Amino acid sequence: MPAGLETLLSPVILFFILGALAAAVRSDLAIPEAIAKGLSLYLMAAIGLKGGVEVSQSGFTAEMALAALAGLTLSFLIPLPVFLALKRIGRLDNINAAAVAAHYGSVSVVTFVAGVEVLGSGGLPPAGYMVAVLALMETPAIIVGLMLARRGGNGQVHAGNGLLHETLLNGSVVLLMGSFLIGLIAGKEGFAPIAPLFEDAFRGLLCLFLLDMGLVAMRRLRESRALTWRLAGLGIIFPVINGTIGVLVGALIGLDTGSAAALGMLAASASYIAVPAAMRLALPQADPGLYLAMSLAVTFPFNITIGIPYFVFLATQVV
Amino acid sequence: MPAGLETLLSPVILFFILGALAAAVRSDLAIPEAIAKGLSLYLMAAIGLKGGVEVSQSGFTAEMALAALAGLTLSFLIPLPVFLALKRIGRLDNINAAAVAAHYGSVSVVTFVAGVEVLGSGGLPPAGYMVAVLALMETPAIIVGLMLARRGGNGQVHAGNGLLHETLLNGSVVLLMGSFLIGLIAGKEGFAPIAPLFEDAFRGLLCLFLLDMGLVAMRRLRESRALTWRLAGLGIIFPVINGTIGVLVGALIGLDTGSAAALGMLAASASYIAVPAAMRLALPQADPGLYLAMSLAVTFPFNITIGIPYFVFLATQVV
Amino acid sequence: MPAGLETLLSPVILFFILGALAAAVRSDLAIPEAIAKGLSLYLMAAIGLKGGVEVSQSGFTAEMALAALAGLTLSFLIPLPVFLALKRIGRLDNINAAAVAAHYGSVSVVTFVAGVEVLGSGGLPPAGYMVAVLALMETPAIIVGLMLARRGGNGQVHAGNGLLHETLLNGSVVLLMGSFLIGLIAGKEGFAPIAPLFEDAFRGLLCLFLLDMGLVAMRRLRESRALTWRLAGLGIIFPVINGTIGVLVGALIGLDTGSAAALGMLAASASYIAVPAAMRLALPQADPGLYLAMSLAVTFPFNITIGIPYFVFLATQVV
Amino acid sequence: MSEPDLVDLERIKVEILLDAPLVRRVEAAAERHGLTGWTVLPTLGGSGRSGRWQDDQVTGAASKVLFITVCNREKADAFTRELSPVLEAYGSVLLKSKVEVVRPGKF
Amino acid sequence: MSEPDLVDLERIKVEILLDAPLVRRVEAAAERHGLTGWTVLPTLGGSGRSGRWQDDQVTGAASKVLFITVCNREKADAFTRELSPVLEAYGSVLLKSKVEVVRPGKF
Amino acid sequence: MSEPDLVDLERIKVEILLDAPLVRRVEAAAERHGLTGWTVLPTLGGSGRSGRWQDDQVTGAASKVLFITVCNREKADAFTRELSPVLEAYGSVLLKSKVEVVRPGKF
Ligand SMILES: Nc1ncnc2c1ncn2[C@@H]1O[C@H](COP(=O)(O)O)[C@@H](O)[C@H]1O
Ligand SMILES: Nc1ncnc2c1ncn2[C@@H]1O[C@H](COP(=O)(O)O)[C@@H](O)[C@H]1O
Ligand SMILES: Nc1ncnc2c1ncn2[C@@H]1O[C@H](COP(=O)(O)O)[C@@H](O)[C@H]1O
Ligand code: NA
Ligand code: NA
Ligand code: NA
Repeated sequence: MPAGLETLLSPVILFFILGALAAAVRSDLAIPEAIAKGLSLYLMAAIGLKGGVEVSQSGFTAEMALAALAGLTLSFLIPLPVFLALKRIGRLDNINAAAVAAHYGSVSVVTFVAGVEVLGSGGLPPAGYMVAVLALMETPAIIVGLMLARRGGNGQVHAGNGLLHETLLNGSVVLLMGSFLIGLIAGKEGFAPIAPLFEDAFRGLLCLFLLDMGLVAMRRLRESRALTWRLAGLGIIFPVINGTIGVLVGALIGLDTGSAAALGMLAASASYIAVPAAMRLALPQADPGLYLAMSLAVTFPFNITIGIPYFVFLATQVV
Repeated sequence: MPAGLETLLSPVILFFILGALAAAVRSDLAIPEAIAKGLSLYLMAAIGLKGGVEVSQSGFTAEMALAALAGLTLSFLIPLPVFLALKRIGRLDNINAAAVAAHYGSVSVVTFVAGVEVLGSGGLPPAGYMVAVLALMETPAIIVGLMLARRGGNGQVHAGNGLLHETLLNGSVVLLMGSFLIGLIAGKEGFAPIAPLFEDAFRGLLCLFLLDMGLVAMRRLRESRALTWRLAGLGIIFPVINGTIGVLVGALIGLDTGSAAALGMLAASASYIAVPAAMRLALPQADPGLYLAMSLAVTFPFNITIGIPYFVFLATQVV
Repeated sequence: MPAGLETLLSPVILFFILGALAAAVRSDLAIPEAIAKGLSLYLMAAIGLKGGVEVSQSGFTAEMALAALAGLTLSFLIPLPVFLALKRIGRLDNINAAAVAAHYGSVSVVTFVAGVEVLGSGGLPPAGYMVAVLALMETPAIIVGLMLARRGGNGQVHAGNGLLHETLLNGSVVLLMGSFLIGLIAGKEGFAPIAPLFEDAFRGLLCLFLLDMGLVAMRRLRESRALTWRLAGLGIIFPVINGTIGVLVGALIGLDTGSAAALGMLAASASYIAVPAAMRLALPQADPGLYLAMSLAVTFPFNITIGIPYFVFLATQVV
Repeated sequence: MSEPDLVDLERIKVEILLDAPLVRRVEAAAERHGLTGWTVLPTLGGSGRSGRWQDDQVTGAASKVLFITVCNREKADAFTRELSPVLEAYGSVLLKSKVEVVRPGKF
Repeated sequence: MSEPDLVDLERIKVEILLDAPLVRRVEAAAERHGLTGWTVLPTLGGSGRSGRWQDDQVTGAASKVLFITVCNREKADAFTRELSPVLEAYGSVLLKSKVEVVRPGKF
Repeated sequence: MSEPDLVDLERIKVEILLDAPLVRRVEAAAERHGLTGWTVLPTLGGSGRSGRWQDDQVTGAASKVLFITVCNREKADAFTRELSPVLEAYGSVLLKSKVEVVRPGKF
């Protein structure tokens, strides 16, 4: 699988590995939080714009609606088996299992971005509307997670008035959807003057952000007390199963190879922005050290290094 | 007026609207302050450089001196009628009227930058020296504002020793003028190696800064207690009148269409950097919630969306 | 020496001078610390990558090993005469002399970067492996400095268990070396997609960083109480002598003109990242105001403005 | 300027370390209790029974802030009594201490 | 290490929340009063009688900082007495509290 | 909610201003002394006998942070007694003050 190896040796992934190694040897290398947050916002604006511009070219299609429906369905359903596995195999209590399950139902923007890079450089770019699918998949799992936590008989779910509002209007959802619409309105011509920043500089800035993600992921792995071997194993099995299902669903509903692979990546990935913040508010008893360790320190590195090449390979086989 | 609509649909303005909408629905979208400040410094360096490079090509002309004189004069005179209107119509006390008046005599860098974008894409770029006019117009109104406050019989003007120094050597003035001189010295050739950052990436970074300005403007509007309907109305009437005068003066002294429109934008715009900081120091009793709401939350959005296209239109009619 | 003057008039140096002037007149111009740190990390990643890509083209050579050996040797030996001069001429005590000496044995990343810019624009680019030499020269002088401090009979050297680790795995060393390796692995092809950020935008971002360095250097000069005229003189004599030796050694071991000049710049420059942090930990009694003033406020500006052109000139004469 | 009675000048400073997303709710509680003002400070990191954390603005799940308000004893007690159960669930820290203010009418 | 008399170790911590551009002036006053040191902390936002604010580095008009100095009672009183009218005009907050220091000679 | 004995709720807040690279060592000392938690705050600048400084993340040599821990009197004294010589070498500032906590078992 030389394509996979090539992916692993691209600067984007190498910077992630550099960050992880630096944190592993306890170097004091650190990227200021304001810069990391700024890069994260930039990446969301950039992929939103690109998706919107592409859809402005291709127009709206039935396929698009199908992909959106598939994404939403996956996002609602994935937390259920994940929840059961976390309780039975992972030995978590209701609250923690529900919180972690919500993460796996949602998606990781950077995993998607890295996957799109790989697909693009392999000549299999996913359709532009997959960005909208990404945005749609961010929040539904939060609701499912909270329902699972409640069903467990726990009254202490702080899902008060504010939560739904805060979840639906989460900054990342607003920025992604907003940039998508801006791209849609501006079209290719309107995008041209801002392309130097949002297109040409994209891969370089992604390198710097992944350097930070490597640092963060490894630090979490090192400092996590709650992560057992069983849970770490689940953090690898979940993306493999969810991603495979995602790719197959994509193939089934007739998506092109790149888009089916991208749907797999979305299904496989676990949120690290919208869901942790929502869980911290709604399920304060759940341990953030646990869900961030599984999402950021196990599943994210797995997807970046092994998951993505595997989903691409699978998609080329089944589509 | 299709040119106006086109302007409204350019990504730069759309990002401003996205920010305003996000703040209006109370999304938690927020750009780190360090990033916003960094973008603001970048924009000043970039437009300073570009202006300087252009003047290094065109050389110094009599027109330039006239434009500078016109800018300075407007900056000294505009606060006077504005002060009266604020007291009579807006029902403000002396101190607050003087503080707000100083803002309208000074200028807004981002309004100018957005206007230059519109003019450039419409084939009517203003002359490079307008950047120097911008820098010249930043501070005089501060002095007029303080004189108005004093005349009102208020002894508590803290205009001590430090203030003049702090005003004249305000970071934005120093950076604008300094970059202008660097552009002048470096010329087109010296600028070429740094053009990828300061020219190509400019519009994209402007989008991100305007996203932040949209968030800030709307948040100010929502949280402001001091803004009455009368004052909001004045915040729209001021730029219309001042801008019209600016364009006409530009036409009168023989500026080209783009430069006359730009002079109008400068006259119409209200400061959001140099003046608020100076007023906070010199007139502490004035309410920052009031002057920032008028400048940032009323006049700035008006200029960005309606004022700029109007001044361009007017300039094409009268020049 | 028109080449020297041209260097002085390049935007990169002019922004440094602008920053210094702004700080001299006590303007409130300031770049947020998070941005300055982000720029510093970016510069290290960029020059690491470029060096690695170049070595991936040229392959490893005996010359490279010689240059590394020369760099290491200079880094170990330079602190010794510097230490003696600081004690005898500069009248410093053992601890402070040792701390300052360590700075001069180590290197300044930005001096190197600015020098490479000058060499490149003059058609004399140094070899790519000089980046690795730079990374190798960062830390050895720290060890020599601590030995000198101990020899002086002072028991209070806090060189405990952690220090060697913290020094060798200093963030700047890890990032420089890591990026070098990534460039080496990625090669020219892998670098192409990230070149817009790491190559095209490089000079512009360097301008902004040097603007900050100018502000910082001048502020240090103004606020330093410990800097005597004798010490300031040494801060200029050290780079002249060390740099001359560096260029001559480079010529002697057969480096090309650009690389010999670069070795001179490395020898002449004084650390402002790895060493100050290490000295603060290991020699807390040493005055940071003193070593930062010498390194940042005297030697750095001297090298940027006069030292670099001189080393280039010298290299063209002796190679 | 004759010194007024010291007791008159004494107020309580309440310091609450809490998750950044919670600030909105604590502010709402402060308004309900008629507190006239508060200030929020940033943090860099820390450690407690539930482990270590470092400021983390990207995920937002490990960003904490220090909420500070100065008021009289009764308000401080009522305010903290209402917040206590919520803060307990979130593992926050709440401290009270005596401070002397210059313009007691303000607090 | 025998414990010295507690009273000897007691000093006053003065905390002033003020507009960032004012810091230079407060520092000048501190120097005039012979204060040997101070420290400045950043803030994120707050609320008071004059409304809400959020740190805002772009306009600079809504950036506040916390200025902290530790000194003996007399200096603290003299320092705050001089500053009070200025701070009142700026709507700042000034607190004093008792702290115990380790090296009393330093303060 | 009946008020428990006030003395039971009283703890000591230890505040240490120190160079950022030193934090790791102070944390290690805190762990050795069985402290259950601490929090670190950022700073912007300051002034002392050894001159002025401004936060400076590039060189890292003039970045200071405020390390805060709340514990009982004995732990506070033991902890600060161990740290004192180290902090003296680094020119740091160490303050102790009384605070009232809500859940005393936590500290
Ligand atoms: N004794 C303490 N002193 C200062 N801060 C503390 C203390 N205990 C806890 N904290 C802070 O509160 C956070 C949550 O505490 P915990 O719920 O014990 O994990 C910690 O991560 C610290 O930042
Ligand atoms: N009681 C208080 N406790 C803590 N901070 C306060 C208090 N009152 C005012 N402040 C702070 O001081 C600022 C100015 O207060 P004011 O002059 O009342 O608007 C507010 O925005 C708060 O940040
Ligand atoms: N009396 C004080 N009050 C508040 N902070 C202080 C005081 N003295 C010193 N500091 C802080 O501690 C740092 C080091 O102090 P010094 O060792 O005296 O230079 C100073 O730069 C200040 O930030
Ligand atoms: Na998923
Ligand atoms: Na104006
Ligand atoms: Na050197």
